[in-house]
Amino acid sequence: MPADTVSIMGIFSSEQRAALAIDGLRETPWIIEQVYSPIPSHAIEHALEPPKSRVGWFTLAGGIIGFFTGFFLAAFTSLRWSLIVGGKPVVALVPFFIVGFEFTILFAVLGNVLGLISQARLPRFETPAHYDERFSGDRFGVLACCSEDEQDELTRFFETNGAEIKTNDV
Amino acid sequence: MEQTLTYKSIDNTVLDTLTPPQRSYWVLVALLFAGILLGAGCWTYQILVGIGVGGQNNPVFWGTYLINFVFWVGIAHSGTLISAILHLFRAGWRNPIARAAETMTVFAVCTAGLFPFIHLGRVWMVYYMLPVPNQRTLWPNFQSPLMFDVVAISTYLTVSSLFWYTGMLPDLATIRDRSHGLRHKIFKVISLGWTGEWEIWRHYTRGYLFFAALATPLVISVHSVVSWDFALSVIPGWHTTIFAPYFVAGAIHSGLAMVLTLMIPLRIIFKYEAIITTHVLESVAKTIVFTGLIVGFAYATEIFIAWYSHNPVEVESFRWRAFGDYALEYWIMVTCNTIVPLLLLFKKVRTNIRILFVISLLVNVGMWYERFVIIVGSVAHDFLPHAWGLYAPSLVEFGIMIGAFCLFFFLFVLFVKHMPSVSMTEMKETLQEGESHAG
Amino acid sequence: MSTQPSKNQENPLPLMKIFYGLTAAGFLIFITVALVGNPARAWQAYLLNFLFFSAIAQGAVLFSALMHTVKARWSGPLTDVAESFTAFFPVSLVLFVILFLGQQHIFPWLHEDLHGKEVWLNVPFMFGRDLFGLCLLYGLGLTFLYHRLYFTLKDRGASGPFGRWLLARWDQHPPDEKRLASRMTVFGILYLLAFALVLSLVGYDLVMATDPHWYSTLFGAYTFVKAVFIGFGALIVLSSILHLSSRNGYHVEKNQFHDIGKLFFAFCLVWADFFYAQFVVIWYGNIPEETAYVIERTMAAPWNVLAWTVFIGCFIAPFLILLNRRIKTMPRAMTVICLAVMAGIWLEHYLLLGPSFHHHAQYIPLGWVEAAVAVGFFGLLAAAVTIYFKQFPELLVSRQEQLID
Amino acid sequence: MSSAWETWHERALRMNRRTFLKIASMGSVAVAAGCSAKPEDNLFTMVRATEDMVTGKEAWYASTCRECPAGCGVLAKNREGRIIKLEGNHLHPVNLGTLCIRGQAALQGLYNPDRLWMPRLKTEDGWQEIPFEKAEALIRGKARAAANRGTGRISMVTEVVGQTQLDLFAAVLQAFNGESPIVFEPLAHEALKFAHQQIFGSPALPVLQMDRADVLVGFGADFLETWLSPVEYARKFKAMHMLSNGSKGVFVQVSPFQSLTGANADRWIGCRPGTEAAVIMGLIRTVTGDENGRNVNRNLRDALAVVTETYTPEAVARMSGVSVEDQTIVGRQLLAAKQPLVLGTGAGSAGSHAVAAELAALFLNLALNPELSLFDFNNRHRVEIADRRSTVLDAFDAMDKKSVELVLLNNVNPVFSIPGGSRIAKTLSHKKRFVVAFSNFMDETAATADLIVPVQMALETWDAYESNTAALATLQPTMGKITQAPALGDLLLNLLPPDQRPAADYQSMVTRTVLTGQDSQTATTWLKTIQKGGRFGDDRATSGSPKANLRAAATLKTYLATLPEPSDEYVLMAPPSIRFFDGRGANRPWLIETPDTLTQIPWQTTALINTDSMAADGMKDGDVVTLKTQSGEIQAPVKAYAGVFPGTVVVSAGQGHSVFGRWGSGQGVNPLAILDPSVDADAGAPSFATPLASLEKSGRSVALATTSGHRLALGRKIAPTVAIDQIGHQDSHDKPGLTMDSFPLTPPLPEGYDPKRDLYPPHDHDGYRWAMIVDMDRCIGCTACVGACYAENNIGIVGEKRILEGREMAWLQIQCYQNPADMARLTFLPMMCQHCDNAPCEAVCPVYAPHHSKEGLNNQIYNRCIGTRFCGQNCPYKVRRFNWFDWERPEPLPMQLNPNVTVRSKGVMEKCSFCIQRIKDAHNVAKNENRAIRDGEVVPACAQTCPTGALTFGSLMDKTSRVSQLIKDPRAYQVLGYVNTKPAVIYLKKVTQTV
Repeated sequence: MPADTVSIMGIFSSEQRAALAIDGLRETPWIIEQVYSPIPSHAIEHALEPPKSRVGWFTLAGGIIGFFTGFFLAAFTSLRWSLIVGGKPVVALVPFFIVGFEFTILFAVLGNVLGLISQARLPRFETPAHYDERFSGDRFGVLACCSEDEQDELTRFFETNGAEIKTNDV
Repeated sequence: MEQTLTYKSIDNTVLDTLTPPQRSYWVLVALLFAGILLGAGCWTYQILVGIGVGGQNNPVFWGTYLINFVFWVGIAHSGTLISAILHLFRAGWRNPIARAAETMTVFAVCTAGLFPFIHLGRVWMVYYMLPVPNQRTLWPNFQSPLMFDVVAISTYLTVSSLFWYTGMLPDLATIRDRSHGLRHKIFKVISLGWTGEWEIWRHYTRGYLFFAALATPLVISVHSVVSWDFALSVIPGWHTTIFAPYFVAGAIHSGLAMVLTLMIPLRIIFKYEAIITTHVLESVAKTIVFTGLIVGFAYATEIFIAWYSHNPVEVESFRWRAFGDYALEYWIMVTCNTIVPLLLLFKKVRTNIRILFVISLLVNVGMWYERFVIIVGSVAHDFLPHAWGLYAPSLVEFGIMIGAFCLFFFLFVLFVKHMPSVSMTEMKETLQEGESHAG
Repeated sequence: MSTQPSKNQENPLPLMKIFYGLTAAGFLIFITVALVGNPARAWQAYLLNFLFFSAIAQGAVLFSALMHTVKARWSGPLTDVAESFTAFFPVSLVLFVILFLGQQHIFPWLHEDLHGKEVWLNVPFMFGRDLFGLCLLYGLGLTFLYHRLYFTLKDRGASGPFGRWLLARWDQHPPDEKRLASRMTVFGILYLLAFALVLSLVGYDLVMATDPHWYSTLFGAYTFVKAVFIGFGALIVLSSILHLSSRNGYHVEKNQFHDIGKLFFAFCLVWADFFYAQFVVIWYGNIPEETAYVIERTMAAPWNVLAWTVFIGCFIAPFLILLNRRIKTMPRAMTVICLAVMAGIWLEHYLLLGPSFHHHAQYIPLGWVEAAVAVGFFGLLAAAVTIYFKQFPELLVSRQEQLID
Repeated sequence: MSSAWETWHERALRMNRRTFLKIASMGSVAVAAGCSAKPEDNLFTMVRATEDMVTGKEAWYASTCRECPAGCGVLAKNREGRIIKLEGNHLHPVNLGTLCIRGQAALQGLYNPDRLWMPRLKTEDGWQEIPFEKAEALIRGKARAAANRGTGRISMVTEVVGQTQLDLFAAVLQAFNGESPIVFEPLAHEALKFAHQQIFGSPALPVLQMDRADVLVGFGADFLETWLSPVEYARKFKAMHMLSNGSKGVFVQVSPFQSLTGANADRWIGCRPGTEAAVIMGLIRTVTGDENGRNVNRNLRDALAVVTETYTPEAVARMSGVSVEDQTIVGRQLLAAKQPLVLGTGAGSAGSHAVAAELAALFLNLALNPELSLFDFNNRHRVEIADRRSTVLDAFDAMDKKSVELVLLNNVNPVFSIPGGSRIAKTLSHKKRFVVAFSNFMDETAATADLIVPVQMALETWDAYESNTAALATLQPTMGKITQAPALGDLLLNLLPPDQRPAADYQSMVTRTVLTGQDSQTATTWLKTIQKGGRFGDDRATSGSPKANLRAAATLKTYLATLPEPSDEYVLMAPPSIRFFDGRGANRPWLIETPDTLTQIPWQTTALINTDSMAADGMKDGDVVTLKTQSGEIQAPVKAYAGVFPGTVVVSAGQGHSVFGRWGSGQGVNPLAILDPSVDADAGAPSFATPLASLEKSGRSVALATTSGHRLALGRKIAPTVAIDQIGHQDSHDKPGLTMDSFPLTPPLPEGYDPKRDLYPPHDHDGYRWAMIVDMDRCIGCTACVGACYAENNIGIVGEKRILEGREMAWLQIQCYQNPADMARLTFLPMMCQHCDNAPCEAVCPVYAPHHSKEGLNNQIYNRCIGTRFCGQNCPYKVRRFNWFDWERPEPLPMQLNPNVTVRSKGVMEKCSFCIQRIKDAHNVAKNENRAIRDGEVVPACAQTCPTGALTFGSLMDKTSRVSQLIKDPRAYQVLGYVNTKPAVIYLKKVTQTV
């Protein structure tokens, strides 16, 4: 962002207020840099209309890989010696399906976790300066940035929406 | 009750549970640890002398070790069930108990996971069961139900732990932000620098949903697999198609009961009344009635089909179950699992915490006996009359059983005092929904 | 199938005529075949369709009872449609009684030595208990409906003749709402229980016992899960059509479609699970008493073809398709899928019964007779449902504020 | 029974090749025996490996079993200098290659940890070990002293021994002015001998040609257990009693106690103890009656008429409790018979009653078959040399009178096995008397001796033994020395001054015996004889049967007078048992651990009481009762048993030793101790039955260590029987189907699979598909196979406690099913791993420890097993055995271990392997000769030793093999076939016939 912009954090005590503020901001040219919330709020989601997460693809991929891994592991290992047990065929599809299934779940979940941490970029080692500890408790934060001259305007906007202001000067 | 709750009050109630514990707590911990040592001692003795120090024999090759294994795996089930399935069904009463239930799951799986080892005649050779070839490229036999177990249980442990941990992330952040010194440092690390910014929530909610969606079939599959340890055999009383759903229901049954057994004291000690409302307990109780009816249905079906089959072996096997040497165990099972829970149909009973607690204990007992009746009762009296025999657990087995129970409660007690035993975030969500409905 | 509100008067009711037509046609063919042609085949087709369509009705109604019992908040208008299937209950009961006439053709064990199983497998006792069971189930279902209607009609009014009569009745001596509410819950639960028990019984008696030597403990549960599966399918189909049809105000939210879609998907999995749970056990045990039945139906020609069709149609295909989230919210797509699945289950019924009736068949003896009888039964079901909506047209009026109880 | 003969002949022929392999050579053993070493030395280092002593390869030595007087031929399997297994010698006419369980267990005498290695001298402060030289000197001194002091100051009591040894004893005793040795045998058949003496003038025990009989009626002679020559008669009995072209001989047993022998009868009829003679008299009356067309010698008829007149069926019924119908049935059978044979009582009845019965039985035989064509008077059992009990007792009593100073006891235990043995103990422990016991074990008698000198056991020494007149069997050292003990013969020779010795050493005496009468006297002849194991069937005098002396009828009359009147007092019977014989087996774990077939109870001694009378007296299994007689009392747990006549208590003899090593001492109870010590005056026959003074409940109750959970098949097709006229008829009313009753035979071969039934594809085997046929019609339940299995497969001994816990380890068990219609009708079911083609145990193992071999075997890899025990759990036959602990094997028992079989450690599952080690051997042999394994070349230990040939082993892939033939038998079925495991053990139903 250009050097002459400032980020202003509006801290709201209720989900609805935050949501309204977000709606308001989206009418204005000001950019919503970040929104903090203690809960995955539907109201905020509606307000933000964020794009759909792509975690699901990781999960799906994991699942598919898992199924075949499990199945082929079972088949391959039993073919090493091709021992007949209980008169059953050496590569017994019916029971091997169970192995395949469990691996599906396992790998899908691993894929899911991978997707989650890669998409959400976790773990993070330093918390941003403007982070307020109450965000993990009962406060909602909306961080918007504007050019310096609009600073007061934005602040006023927040205040009218019943926010307390937290600025961190660059 | 919910109206009185606010974000703050939720946080405070939960964080109050993390205050430094008194002496009594440490005494309890010490006692449980002693119990663990007892169990460990018995196991060591068994390894040195031989599995024969237990009561198993020919024909009853499997005894309390497998019974406890199935029992604990069962307990481990409703954790994920409550968390995952009810999450999908968006049942509100899930949130207050989900965390404790998941914790229970993880620790129960750990406890259960010990028993196959304890059960082995040559536990020092257990690595033969890992999917690695021996020096002559011989691998484990993936056709064996026990290998299904290995795969299923380890998957279940992994998944439920991840599910549990992921669910805890926001709360860990909350604690981080409310604490100082060492604890702050620790939670800073384990909360993975969670900041609750929307970018994270966006993926988190999605990922958590998939977690739930995957955990649900997993729960069902895992206990089906456990049931197939028996159903895939040819032994009368084991080889029956209903086992998979029947075991799953039974597992949930026992799991829910255990949830109550854990929740009711927790609720009193940690003053969770506002969060874990009677409504929540009632909902659990109702579900117990439901699962109780399912297992009852299964008992009835087994007997009926055995009679219908007119196969002399089947008929005798079930006649003996109900009226033979283990009749007492059988009727304990029937009473505790299907008759007693019916009491919960009465609101008076449901809402009386004491009675509720007692019933939850009875169901636990009943479910233990169910495993006894199934595992011991079937092989003790199978195809060839000349091979019939009886089984009674030995002191060593009891020692190990005590050790296992202590281990479970040991872990749980440690957890509740050092980690958020109720999910603050999810409580806040519930609160949100409550408001939106009100408004 | 679609139905239309009696609201817009200018519309004659061609639908009813069509349905009656279908019914008449179907049953004419059935009777002719039963009398002059091949009675065995006719009656077996009759049994098949009786089981299938009754299951649909029973399963669909279960939805309402279930949603009410678990206090689900999302089911909304779907429950109204679900309840409409109760209209088929009386019909189904009559159809069952008629079945009595065909006993010679539908109970192969009548002509076998049962080694003592006669105690359980004898026509009077069997018809007795099943009739009793169905009466109980339907009785509970209707009673539950009666209580539901009280609350629905109370705040939505009723213009249909029966609806008016009900309201009038309640106006004369208004019942105690609290008691009514609680009794509704009780009957809802009772219906669920009866559903499990009665459908298991019917499954054992009318399907499993056609091969009197085979048995599987899970078969009863399998039967009622199947019923739920197709019941929900039918529910989706009907509500989608109503939703799509411009001729009424009936409207279902996207997320409601999504949820019922998820339920349907779930039961697709449960059905498959219950199938596998039986199959793997029998496969692993390899005890002839059990295997012979399964082998004949799933591995030996000609039936194996049918088995694969069913398996792909009812599990593989729907599973892969329904993995997708958006598809569940598209009424049109869901209608197609559900119809396909129901067709599959219809075949599955046939697969279970067929081999017991036609030993060592060279080809699958599936033909126009079965189809015709099916059409007849479909006509009946459709007609019954339509009549129901004619009685309570308000149910099809769009309702913005969805009640929660 | 010509076909029977054929089978035995075939057997012999088939085995010949192998036999010669076995006895290929000896010689080196002489060397081995020659060199002496300290016992604790490892054998292998001692034995110089010579051409027949190749490490890893067994050498076989022919010898003779001396566990009982029958004297069966054995082949000792020698590996690295130690014997690991005994098998029957096929050339020996008595046992034709088979052995009983006692023979199998002989090794546990040899390697018994309680065996004495050094002489022991009794001193004030207990026993003191002394070197053999000292012991010898001591005896010589005592003998000289005694001889100088006068005649008859030395006496010797010996077991039944070969003539060579007996002559030596006589010579030595004579040299020291002693009297001729007393031959003491607890089961000396005095009554039978007396009867023969009375009627034929000589106390003979002729060999019976039972196999040629068509109707056999026994009155208690337990010829399958201890009577005369059990293995021989077991074979001959089955030869006459097995199914051959649609018919089989008839065997009826009339006795107070059924015993294993009676359990094998087509009909067992209970009678009041002691009244067997009355029943026989009744039969004589029937047979000699004019009405039937049988031509009975007139004189005989007259002679008997006077005796029999009072024995009307009703009178007999009143006395014996045998109903008139039953009497007529037996009578009819005898009259209809072409070759009838009647056997008297065995041990197990009171002296005079036995005499009466034996006399009567002989007369009945005469009446039925005047020329006694089934009695081989030219071939007589060795045991006939035993002195009668009265003689033995007199000898002991005379010791004080004649102030005998030196008593030599050769391997006898009169203190235990003679009622009132305490009296003998007193005599022996008289301080003036020096008693030397040549014994390898500290037993009740040895304990009373002043000096115990262990001597070489049968398998370690040179000797010759006349099993019967026609068979001079030889003994040779079959192994290197594990003891310094001298041969008894040598020890005695050394007592004599060198000039008076009949030979330099005992071996040369044996050589002389062996060579006498042989045309060539060369060393090769001697070697050949030794290799064959003896001189068999030389031509001997063939005089016809001796003339019957009818005056004996008078004697019979007097004895009949002693028969007991009906009374309701309990009578105690103490029959010898198949496992312990007279009690000498009671220190051998295999014998103790193997359950008694009838009660299925190992380790414990039970008092068998008729089921109904027990219920009437309100007793249940395990209640301990006190049995009192004039001579004392014992306590034993009761067991209900249908095969006992009401009013009889059966406590089988053999256990209850006060001193007999770790396993023998204090285990079980000894009924002999309280029997009436008096013997019959004229016959000198002892009593094995005594009226009880009282039978009281002690109030205590013990758990019976049974290995059988339930004795009824409950309508399950487990041990079905088929009536002889029903063979081949479809036994189940409906056509072959899927149910237990209608399920067809499914051989463990591709053709055993039916795509309509089986979810799995058939699989082929590689060259062989091993299978076993068990002919339940031939199985007599003698458990010889069980003993052989223990010996061959290194099976652990678990002990009474573990048996009670249900941890028995036997791979092969003889299960016993009762017929609900008649509880006394038993079917024996040999149950071992069925080597199923669809084995439920295999698939469930997570590590492939059990799996299917290319030859169809159900392999168990011990070192792969991790002990999940899932396989045992899922085995429908419950034949898998788990090592709950490491089982103890005190030294030197491990010397017996078969080096070809792994010794399993704790935590491992094991089970019958079809003796895979023998299959492997056969593979090697066949490979070297580059051919396929021949049918009958592989013989598992159980099948090898079975006296009746009930077990047949072979490959089903070979369509000409015997198993492939037998599987076509209409009697063939599979236990639990309907479970579709396709067992490779196929059973042939037992054939019943109504008598």
